[in-house]
Amino acid sequence: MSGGSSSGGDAAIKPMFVLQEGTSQHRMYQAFGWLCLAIPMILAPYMLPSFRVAQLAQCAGWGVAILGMNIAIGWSGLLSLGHIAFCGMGAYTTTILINENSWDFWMTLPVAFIVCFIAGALVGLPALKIKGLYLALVTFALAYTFPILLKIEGGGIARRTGGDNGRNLEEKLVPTETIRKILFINGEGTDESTRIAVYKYVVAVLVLLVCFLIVRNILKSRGGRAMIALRDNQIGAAVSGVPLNKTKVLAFALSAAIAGIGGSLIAMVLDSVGPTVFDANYAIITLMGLVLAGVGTLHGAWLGGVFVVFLQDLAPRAVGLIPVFNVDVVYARAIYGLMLVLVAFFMPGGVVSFGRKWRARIIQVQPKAPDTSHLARAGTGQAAAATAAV
Amino acid sequence: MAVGEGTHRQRNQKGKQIVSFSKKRSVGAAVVGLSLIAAGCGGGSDDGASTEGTIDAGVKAGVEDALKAATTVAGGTTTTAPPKPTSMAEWEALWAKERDAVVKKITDSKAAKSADGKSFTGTNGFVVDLSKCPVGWNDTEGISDTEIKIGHTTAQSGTLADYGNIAKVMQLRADAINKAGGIKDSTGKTRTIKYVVKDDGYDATRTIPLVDELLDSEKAFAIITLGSPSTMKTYDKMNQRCVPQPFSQTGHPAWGDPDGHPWTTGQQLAYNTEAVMWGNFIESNADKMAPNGGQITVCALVMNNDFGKSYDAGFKAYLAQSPIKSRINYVTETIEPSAPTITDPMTTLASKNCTIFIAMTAGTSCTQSIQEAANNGMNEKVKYRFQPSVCGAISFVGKDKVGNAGAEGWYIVQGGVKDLNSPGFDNDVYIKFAREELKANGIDYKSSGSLGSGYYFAWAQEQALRIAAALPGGLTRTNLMNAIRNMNMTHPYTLDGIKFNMDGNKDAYLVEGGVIQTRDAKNETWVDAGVVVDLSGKSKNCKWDQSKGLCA
Amino acid sequence: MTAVTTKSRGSFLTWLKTGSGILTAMMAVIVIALIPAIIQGGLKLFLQRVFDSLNNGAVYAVTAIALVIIFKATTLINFAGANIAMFGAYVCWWLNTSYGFPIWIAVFVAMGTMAVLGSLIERTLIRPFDVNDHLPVVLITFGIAAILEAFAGGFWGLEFHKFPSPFPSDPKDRFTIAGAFLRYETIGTLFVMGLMIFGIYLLLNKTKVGLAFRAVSSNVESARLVGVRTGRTLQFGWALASALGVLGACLVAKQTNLEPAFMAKLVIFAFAAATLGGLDSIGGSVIGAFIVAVVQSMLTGYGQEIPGLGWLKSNFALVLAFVLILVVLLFKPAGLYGTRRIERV
Amino acid sequence: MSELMLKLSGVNARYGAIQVLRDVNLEVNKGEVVVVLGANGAGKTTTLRAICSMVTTTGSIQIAGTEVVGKDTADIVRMQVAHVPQGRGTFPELSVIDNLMVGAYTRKDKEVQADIDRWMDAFPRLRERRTQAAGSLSGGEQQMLAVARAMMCRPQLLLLDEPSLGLAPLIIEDLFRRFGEINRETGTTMLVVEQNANLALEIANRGYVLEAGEIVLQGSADDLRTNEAVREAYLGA
Repeated sequence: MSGGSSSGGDAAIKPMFVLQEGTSQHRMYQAFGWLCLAIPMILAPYMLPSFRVAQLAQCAGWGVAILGMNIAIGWSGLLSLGHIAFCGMGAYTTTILINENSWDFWMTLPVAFIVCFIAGALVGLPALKIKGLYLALVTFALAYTFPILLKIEGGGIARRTGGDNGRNLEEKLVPTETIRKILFINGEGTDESTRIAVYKYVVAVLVLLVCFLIVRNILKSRGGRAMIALRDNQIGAAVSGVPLNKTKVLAFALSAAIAGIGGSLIAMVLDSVGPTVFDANYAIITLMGLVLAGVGTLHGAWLGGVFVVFLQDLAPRAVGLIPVFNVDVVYARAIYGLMLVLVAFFMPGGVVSFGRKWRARIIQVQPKAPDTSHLARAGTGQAAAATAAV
Repeated sequence: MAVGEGTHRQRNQKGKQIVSFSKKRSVGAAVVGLSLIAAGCGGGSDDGASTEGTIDAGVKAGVEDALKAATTVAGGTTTTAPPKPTSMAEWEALWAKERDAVVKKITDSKAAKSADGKSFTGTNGFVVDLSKCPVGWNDTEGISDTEIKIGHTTAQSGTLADYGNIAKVMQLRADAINKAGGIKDSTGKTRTIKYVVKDDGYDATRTIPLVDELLDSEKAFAIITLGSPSTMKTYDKMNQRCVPQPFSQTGHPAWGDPDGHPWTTGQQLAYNTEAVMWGNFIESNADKMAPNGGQITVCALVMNNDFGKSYDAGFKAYLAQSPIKSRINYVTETIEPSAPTITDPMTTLASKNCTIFIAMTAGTSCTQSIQEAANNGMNEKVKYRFQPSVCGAISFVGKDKVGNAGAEGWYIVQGGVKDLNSPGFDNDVYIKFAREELKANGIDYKSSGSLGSGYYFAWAQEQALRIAAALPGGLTRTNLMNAIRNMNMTHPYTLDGIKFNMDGNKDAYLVEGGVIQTRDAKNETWVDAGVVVDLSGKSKNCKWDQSKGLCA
Repeated sequence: MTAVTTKSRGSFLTWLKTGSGILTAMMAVIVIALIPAIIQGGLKLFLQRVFDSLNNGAVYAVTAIALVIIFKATTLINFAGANIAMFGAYVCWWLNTSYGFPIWIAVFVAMGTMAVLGSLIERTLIRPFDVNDHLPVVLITFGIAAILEAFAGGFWGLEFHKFPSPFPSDPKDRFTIAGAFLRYETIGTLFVMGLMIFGIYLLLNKTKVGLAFRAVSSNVESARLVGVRTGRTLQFGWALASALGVLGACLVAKQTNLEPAFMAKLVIFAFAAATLGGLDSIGGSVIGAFIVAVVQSMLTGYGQEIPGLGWLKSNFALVLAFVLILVVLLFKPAGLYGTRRIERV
Repeated sequence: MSELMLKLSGVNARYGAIQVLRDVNLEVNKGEVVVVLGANGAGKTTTLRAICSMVTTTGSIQIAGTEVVGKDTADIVRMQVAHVPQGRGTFPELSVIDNLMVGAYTRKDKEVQADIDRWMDAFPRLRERRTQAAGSLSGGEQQMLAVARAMMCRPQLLLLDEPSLGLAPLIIEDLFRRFGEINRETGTTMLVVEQNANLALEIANRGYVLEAGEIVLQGSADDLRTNEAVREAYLGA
């Protein structure tokens, strides 16, 4: 939607329209794309029942987390399965500051960002040495370890984190009068829970939007290009002057920090935190969300969260719809698994690049300058690219 | 690969046949038992004191009070065994009588909403401030003229999906009730029960939106949740929204908080109450265990989750106020719920010269601890080995689990509940009825331990609805809560002598009794080793403090 | 087994930097730290912990080997491996309890069944994908894991079952050495593990399919160029790994009990073992398995006796394994006995 | 005209979206040594990979009269085609002996051991290092191993991809001398891709020049050596 993405050079198919980048038509097209995204997002909270709105807010929270994961996995080529731990750190930072220090939710976000940034840098340092699937396994072990660490009795940790039961947020995010007016949520017929759900949704989506823009600008910056160069060709990047270690650690720390913000949002939306929200199970689920939406795509963030929340929610319901016999809900997990397999088969590179492929048949944007199609390319195709170098 | 979810099996409470005991012995034991248990109970709900190693003044006072009370009351309470119904018809008749008694008690107390509808005054101090309920809140939301819609979040998928069988049985019971005419209201209406079941995979993150859905879209009359984390994360909201959350399927003490959370109740023996019974057993048998005032080493294998920690905290609190605490040496080893094997911690504990071993675990670890104790010599060296109540079911110690030999001689606090699968209950009227009903619906009663739990919960749900419907004003949310908080009935699925009652704000727990039993391998059953202890009304209410992890 | 080890020449320091050097140093540090506690605990307890480590180590090793085989063949981590093994154990239990198959026959039939399933999975779900693009395949293996878990629960229920031990497993079936118990089951598991390693050694080094397997795991491109049918070889790798995984699961199920998640709980320790030893080294992963087991038994067992470390209870087993992996990988990024080839990922 | 060993006609090859070979026509007679010259990225390697069906190809490729486009690599190798890929393509974790054994993977006869001995005689360094992992060998030794390994399948057609790459000049000379010997002794047909045109043309009968995926020039080795353009571009004269 932000343009600049000719998809994979599928030269055989002639698109119906060709747009030149930077022309007014292109800008209109871009605006149209954003509208297509924005209109449903704006309308959703007013059209849907409040529990769905709450789910969408949760989607936005997971979306931020996935955006963070994407920085490490998608753009820096650091395959981390442990980002759920950073999400957790963000969530717990927010919860503890609100519960014990009576902080405002908004004020906890920068703190969560900094805490997770530092934690990410600390984990990122060993990641300089540990590579590839080793990194994946080590970070997966981190995902397993994090819930155990939350339950340590010493140092008052278990008391602060609430141990196995987790904690509920004591100060909940409630809209002020002005905000109520701005959001049109004071009308007759809406109850308070709906209003709060809408407000949380708006907050979550706003934070997602801000994170999206931040990440987009970072990717366009020198540092971002260095990151991508690093992913595609480490040696090449080093030769052309990219500071390898610094870039890697920064990328990892940044991705952890954004994931932490995602965690804060999730805590805010759920009004609670707990070890089971940030465990290995969710490490897998968020990874699925990321891959389904599209690794290395910015727009994957909008969708990734949707997968995290709704795949789990809808799979058991789908089982109930199977007309034959009386299929046990136990098989919900099978449907879930089957969907993963199907998507991997029929939408390689995720939904975003699948959509792009279809869009390319209708509209193609011709890049003006040396393009940034590496931003748009889905999947970690670097290996394929390497073999293609004749 | 769903790992990391705690392996709570707390709802699998099942008991075994109690062998009737001599009246004389029971009286004497009950005096000692009740007093000490009551004393410990105060401690049990205030475990913070113990963790700091001091005895709270309040606990001490509670001990003394309880001692006094016990000497005067005990003789009367434990000896009157009601006549046991010998057919389902007799049961039904008994329940009808008991329901009438509850209805009469409530009607006599003139429980009612205030004229402006801003508060509800129930029986014995049970008061709900309705002015804090959301605007547009409705006392009869979720019920139509013909139907009562009850929401239920449960685990039907994931590693703990076996719990989903509870919902299955509840549905089956509801179908039977509906077929037999449904729930008759005092206003003349007849309604059927409709459960709306949602699968949360035992994942609280998913429970929250599901509860929202049941509240906002389904507009359920009441919502039942399963598991401590899920209930803990939704009970604030349920109470703010003034929607009943009855019979939560977990044994956490936090559900006994009629002041802070009037809309939430539990139904199981709270874990810390059970810990008190262990402590009481140790005290009463101290001289047998270690003659001449010798030291007693209590070794515990604690599961590192809400469940194990509740046991641990409850037991520590008991020890802190125990008169023989100087003789007791408490050694623990902690395991993760996701630990695949427990050989190492059991070796550590076996090396500690334990006098008593207590497994504060659930799930597979029940069987594993029995197995490891047999393998590492603990069986020969440690005479008193305890399994927690949740491990009592035949699904943990039955023939196809660890075999009889392994479990022989183990002790258990039966959480007051019978066991659907046990051959020991083959002649029990209600168990027979349940098995036959399952069979008629094509379900093998042995296929899951949660089926029995289903009967345990479904029965309470049915009775509470019937009582509430019979009250003046008919079935309403406030009437339902008041009905539950005044229930005093004979649950066909609890052991004989265990009361199933609440009393407004005075007594916030339905089941507060149990019995210490030992495993009889030959007859595949648990037999009495102590007395049936019923602490009804003795457990303090528990305003759970999350930041401290204990009752405030 | 196929680790490239250049002969260490020269000083002690050079040796210290090799996998074996780090291993020895690590073990020395652990032993020295624990000496007071070990002496206090006495010989019997120490021996018992050694036997526990042997038992756990063997269990982790058999599980880790299955992982390593798939990794060697495809440079992929098979996240479905644990559940394939779990499903096989269910098949074995089902044949044994419902149809009266003798336990070992049931084990072999289950191994065969899952080998077929494993090779089918490779052929239909894995082969269409580019080996170098990890994520889709990771996703698919997670998907398969979920499907198998659901079906195990659907077919055989979610309650756990007692698994018939393939070895004499009465509490009395044990040797008593200086008061410590060495169980026949432990010896049996170790023996099977030894047989398994020997069998794999023979298979890989003395047969043509083994040669092809090693060629593919060393250099896929060249393997194709010498006429190896890489697809079939990978299929063979999946079949082998699945069968071995089932064997491992059947050995351990007596101790863990049979439930749909039992292998998923265990596999993280196998991951730790394989990462520690080197994901592409069978020998290394076996050593890694015993290290993890020793650390688990000794550090959590004796560690809590050290003043100030009373909190170091057995729930820290996984945390300790995690710290250990981090430390080792900082010095040897490909694990103790792995080759650096993996870095090309 | 002697018998055709290899015939490429109208071959196009692509990596995904990138077309690398355009209408390549190339012939190699039995027993011949043919060299393909070209700059980096001209498509030399791809030509060899196309013959082995390691890249998406259209057009026609015949080996000893059999069409192979669309066939599986393993089947083409079974037609006794050996390919020494760029960068040696040995199996670094396998011992020297095992590398040679893998080379004979497609053979079912009983003379494998004899052949191993034969090639160890030919390359005595390999015998010295027989139990060492191939990855620990020097570059020259690895190239020898790669050639020996290729010869283990008793090829009718040997495809050599830049055998001189990364080797010291003396070793390269030695290596090309060996190629000449092998060709003379066994009659193995060879298609060599090489940047070191001088050496390649010395042992070659004929040659092709590839530019940007197209054959721009062909002729006998002598013709090419004397060709002005070739001299300028590849012979450094």
